[in-house]
Amino acid sequence: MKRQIPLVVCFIAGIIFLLQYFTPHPWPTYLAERMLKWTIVIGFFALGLGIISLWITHLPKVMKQAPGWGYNAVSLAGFLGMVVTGLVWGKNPGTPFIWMYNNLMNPITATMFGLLAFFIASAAYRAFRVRSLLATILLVSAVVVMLGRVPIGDYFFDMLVAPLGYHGVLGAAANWLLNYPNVAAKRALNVGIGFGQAAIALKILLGIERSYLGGDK
Amino acid sequence: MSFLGLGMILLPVLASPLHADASAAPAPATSTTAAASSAAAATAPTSAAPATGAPATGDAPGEPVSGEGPGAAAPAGPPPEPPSEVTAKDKPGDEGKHVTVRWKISPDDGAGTRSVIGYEVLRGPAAGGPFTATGTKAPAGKTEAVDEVPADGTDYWYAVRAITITGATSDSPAFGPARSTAQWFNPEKTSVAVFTLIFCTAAAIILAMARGGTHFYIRPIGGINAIDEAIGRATEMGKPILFVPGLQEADNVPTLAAFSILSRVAKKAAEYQTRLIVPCYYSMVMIVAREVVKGAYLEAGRPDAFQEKDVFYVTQEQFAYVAAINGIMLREKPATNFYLGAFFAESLMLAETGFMAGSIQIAGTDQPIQIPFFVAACDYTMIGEELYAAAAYLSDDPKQKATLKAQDLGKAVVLALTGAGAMLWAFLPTWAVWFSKMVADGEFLWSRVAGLFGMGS
Amino acid sequence: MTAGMTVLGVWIAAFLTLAVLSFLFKDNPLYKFAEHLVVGLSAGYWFIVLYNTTFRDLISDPLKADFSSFRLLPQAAGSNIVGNGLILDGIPIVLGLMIWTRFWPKAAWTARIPIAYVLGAGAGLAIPTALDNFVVTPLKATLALPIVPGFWQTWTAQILGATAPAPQLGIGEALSNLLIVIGVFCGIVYFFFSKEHKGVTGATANVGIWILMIGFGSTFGFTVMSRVSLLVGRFEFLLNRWILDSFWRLIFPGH
Amino acid sequence: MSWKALAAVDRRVIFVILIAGILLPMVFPLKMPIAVTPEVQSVYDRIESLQKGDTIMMTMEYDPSTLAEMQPMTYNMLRHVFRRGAKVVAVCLFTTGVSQVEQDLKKIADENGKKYGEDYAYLGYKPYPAIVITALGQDFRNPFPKDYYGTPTDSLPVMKGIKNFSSVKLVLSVNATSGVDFWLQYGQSRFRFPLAIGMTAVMASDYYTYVQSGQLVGLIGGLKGAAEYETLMHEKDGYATRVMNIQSVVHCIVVGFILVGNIAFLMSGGKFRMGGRA
Repeated sequence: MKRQIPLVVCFIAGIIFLLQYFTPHPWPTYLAERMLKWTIVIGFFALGLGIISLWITHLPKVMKQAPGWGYNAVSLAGFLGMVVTGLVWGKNPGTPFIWMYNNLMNPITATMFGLLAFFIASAAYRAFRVRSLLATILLVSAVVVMLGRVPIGDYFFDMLVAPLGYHGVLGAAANWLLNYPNVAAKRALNVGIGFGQAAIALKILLGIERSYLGGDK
Repeated sequence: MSFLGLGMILLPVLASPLHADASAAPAPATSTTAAASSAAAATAPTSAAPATGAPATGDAPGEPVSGEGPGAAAPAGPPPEPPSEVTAKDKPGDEGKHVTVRWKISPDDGAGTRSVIGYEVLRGPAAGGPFTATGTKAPAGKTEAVDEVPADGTDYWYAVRAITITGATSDSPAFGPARSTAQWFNPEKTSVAVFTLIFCTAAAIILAMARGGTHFYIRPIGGINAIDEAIGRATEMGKPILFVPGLQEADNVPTLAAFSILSRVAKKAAEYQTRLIVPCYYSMVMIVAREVVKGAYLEAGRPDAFQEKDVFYVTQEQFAYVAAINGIMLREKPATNFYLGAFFAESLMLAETGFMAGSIQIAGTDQPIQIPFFVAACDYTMIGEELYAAAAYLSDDPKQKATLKAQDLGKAVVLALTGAGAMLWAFLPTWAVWFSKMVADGEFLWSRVAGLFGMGS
Repeated sequence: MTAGMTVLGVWIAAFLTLAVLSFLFKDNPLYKFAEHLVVGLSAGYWFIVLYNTTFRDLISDPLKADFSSFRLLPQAAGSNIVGNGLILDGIPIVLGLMIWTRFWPKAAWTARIPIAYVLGAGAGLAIPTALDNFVVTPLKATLALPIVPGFWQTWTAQILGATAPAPQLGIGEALSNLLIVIGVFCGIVYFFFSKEHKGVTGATANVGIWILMIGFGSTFGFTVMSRVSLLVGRFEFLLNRWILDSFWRLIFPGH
Repeated sequence: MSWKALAAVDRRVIFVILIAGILLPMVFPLKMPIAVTPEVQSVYDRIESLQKGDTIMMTMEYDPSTLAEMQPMTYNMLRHVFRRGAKVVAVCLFTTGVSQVEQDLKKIADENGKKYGEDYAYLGYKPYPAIVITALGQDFRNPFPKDYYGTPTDSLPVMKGIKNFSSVKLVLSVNATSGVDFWLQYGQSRFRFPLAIGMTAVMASDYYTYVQSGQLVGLIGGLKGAAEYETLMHEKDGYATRVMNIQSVVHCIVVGFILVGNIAFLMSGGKFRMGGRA
């Protein structure tokens, strides 16, 4: 029973959503909307466990003053700071909550994202090598698009082909790569993904894939 | 509100080009309240695209008034011939509360000083009226509009009013009764329904065959051996394995695939007694991942080795999560990193930091944008569908492998249709029109095909 | 918010920006500090956001409404549905509480029910959406691609005794479209699992993986730009808002 | 220095070159002409065709982490819409962006002398985009009975006569998240409204196919798209245009890295093989 009930719940929930997709009727649509909100509500209860997990990761180290416990204390302080300001002053513009968001959280996340440019540069240097045919194809198409998407690429390439009477060749090539081979690649990839997703979903619905039930009976 | 004003409101409708895919579902300007209309009329600029040449005629003052309708005070020209043969019936395949009204255009539609510029649908509770304007409008030349009604299952009578540029109007005879109902099937989804049915049936048959002992051939794919080797390497080095299950919720399919693979990886890790670290983006993912890993340890016969705190929630903020994982990679120095599931911009940061830390990296995602980064920076990358197939490959269950066969069958159908479509295009254009019409129920495709061959409207 | 807080904010933001950038040199205490800080901050941020959106809007407010009107089930008003009722609003709360049974070993198994519900809902919704979005839509788009150049239409029309259809497709675009069709075909063949990549299948799959690689390469090339934009944004912040606005004014007040 | 050493050069050298490549053109700007792509042109044309009093829906889903790329195009398009005299009903279905979007919307509205409630409205955020978009398709008031500031949506003059997607002339999605798929999947493909998208350049490469299939009116990809838009709006010294010039330099540097990396790889004994993985 400890395994059957979850499997039945899984199957019924899945079938309702599967069939609802094809019907415009307001009743099943209403039910499905309600049921989707249930997953949000369950997610909120789950968040509680997530936060317990966060404290279990950091708090013991602070209590024991383990090496580097200061960092763990920073995490907990950040969490508490955000929660307290959010609960006390609310989350409207001009509140301490938003101030912390703008001046503490945002600079870090935005700079983390900005670091990507550096990682692209280092990956370009170390990983983009002409070691195989496939790698070379990848590299050449990347370089063409990279140069074709900025004004300078066309500017210099046009100087090369100007005697032949062509203009904007590199930009056009980049756009062609993006509009044709790229579209073909994405579509082929998508068809595979579509069937792959449907297969995984079906395995879950039918209870063939039930690793999420944990082990014991 | 003046009828001149009404004419001005309709102008933008007429002037704006009809969008190709808007024809599939005509979108009537419903429930435009009188106040909004007059506001719009008051502000309708003379710079309105003069393609129809209408403002010029509309400016002509001093025409006689045909003051019918509430508040009509503006001058109007001679009334046009009314539309005829009005019919109304429930709009099929919808959520109810819509009635499709059709009519035959007024003889004055398109020419002369009484030129009709548009139609408005009138609705009444009985054959004798009273009829009121619904706000549902259509530009000249159109013979159909969809009216949104207050309730399903109520009888309504309809008439259609023709409106000229000067604001003169005339109403057609009434038609009724019509009532709207909600339907249980959306015909626009037919092709999806057919595919779903084919796929699920094929999968069911193949699963039954697998249960009956039929063996299906599956070709080897590279990434699978790489997974085993990577776990083995971590064991040899006595370092942990890092498993990142992607940045989507537990009910998203890439995450479901990650869970399946996680269960196989965790079982191996348990057998080899190698530590497995699973940082999670959502709490729900953490909860499911804990069950998955616990189950795998139990299956491997080492339930006591399961460390709940190694499967933990980090934060559901993309770059904070990445910062934390980068930290784990640099300080715990895992021998092997798995990135399986849905990844976004962070893919390359994870992969490059993992490279700096000297880990073996195996990635798999269905996000087309991120695949090139993983391909460039990881030791092995499962592309798209390979991510979904990996769980089946890693499993000993014949039913798991059988679903791969079902996926292939689905792809074979797509291939056959693509091939056949191309052939028909190339050799028998007229057949291609017919074929595409049959395959694709969408209006959009039909109009493109028909347009290409100079047929259709 | 006082001007002082704004200036302080700029200084703190600049410090944290530099702390993260220092990661490029090597892992160091500053980065470690920023990393741990942002983990805590963002977890707290999300708790507040979800508390406001989910707890208030989906749990406490509907429940209050249900209790005040003593409604168990949604009611039909004509063809409209009014309210949700205690039962529909209560089920998810019961399911949510089940997740917490892990602290009570006897009932711990019930935690599987909400998990099964969430996964089942996701899976059920995924089957038609995946087939619609990833299979039917690209298939329709591919079938709709005109791949017949004008001259070919004229020939076939002559053979069939008809007049050639009006819009004539240029040979370049026809070939490009044909490339999409071929690319999609070969790409799909690459993903076949039950056929070995040998002979004709192998050759087709090879073309498929080439097309895939061209696609991936173009995506990579395209990506560089947006990543650089983001970095430029951070440098602009450091240069304009911090060094020019705050730093400069501190040294030369009144400028 | 040997080729081998060059092939394995310290990544910090690469980082320093990149920083120089960004900072130098920031201080000494370049001037390059920018060509307009048809995808951007069609978005511009669609907004240019708006009449005074028309309403568009705008969904802005980005957060500070993608601000640098999304803000210029948002500003450009909002300015254009407001200058046409059209009204804007905005939503944001992406949590971390809610307050950012509010600030951006207000900034451009104030700059153009537009009044809240009359010329534009911000309905704010609700979680789970698929449901919200479906509900928006019935009636905007359904998921948003109140706007972002808690005012009843119905009491806003701008919402008069605006019911659902069929009452707006265009849905403009400035989107840096995977949420854009929801607008396509649950919005456009279900309700068939004209949809134009502005997105990060990376995402854009995946969505050209939708322009081709007619599902999108047009598409603005990243800062280049924003710079093209500035060209169309005759703003010669726009932010996007300036940053595009920095882009030019950085792209050349990255291509240079690929070249040098490969030369070093081949000279230090690396071999090209026909087979093998990428």
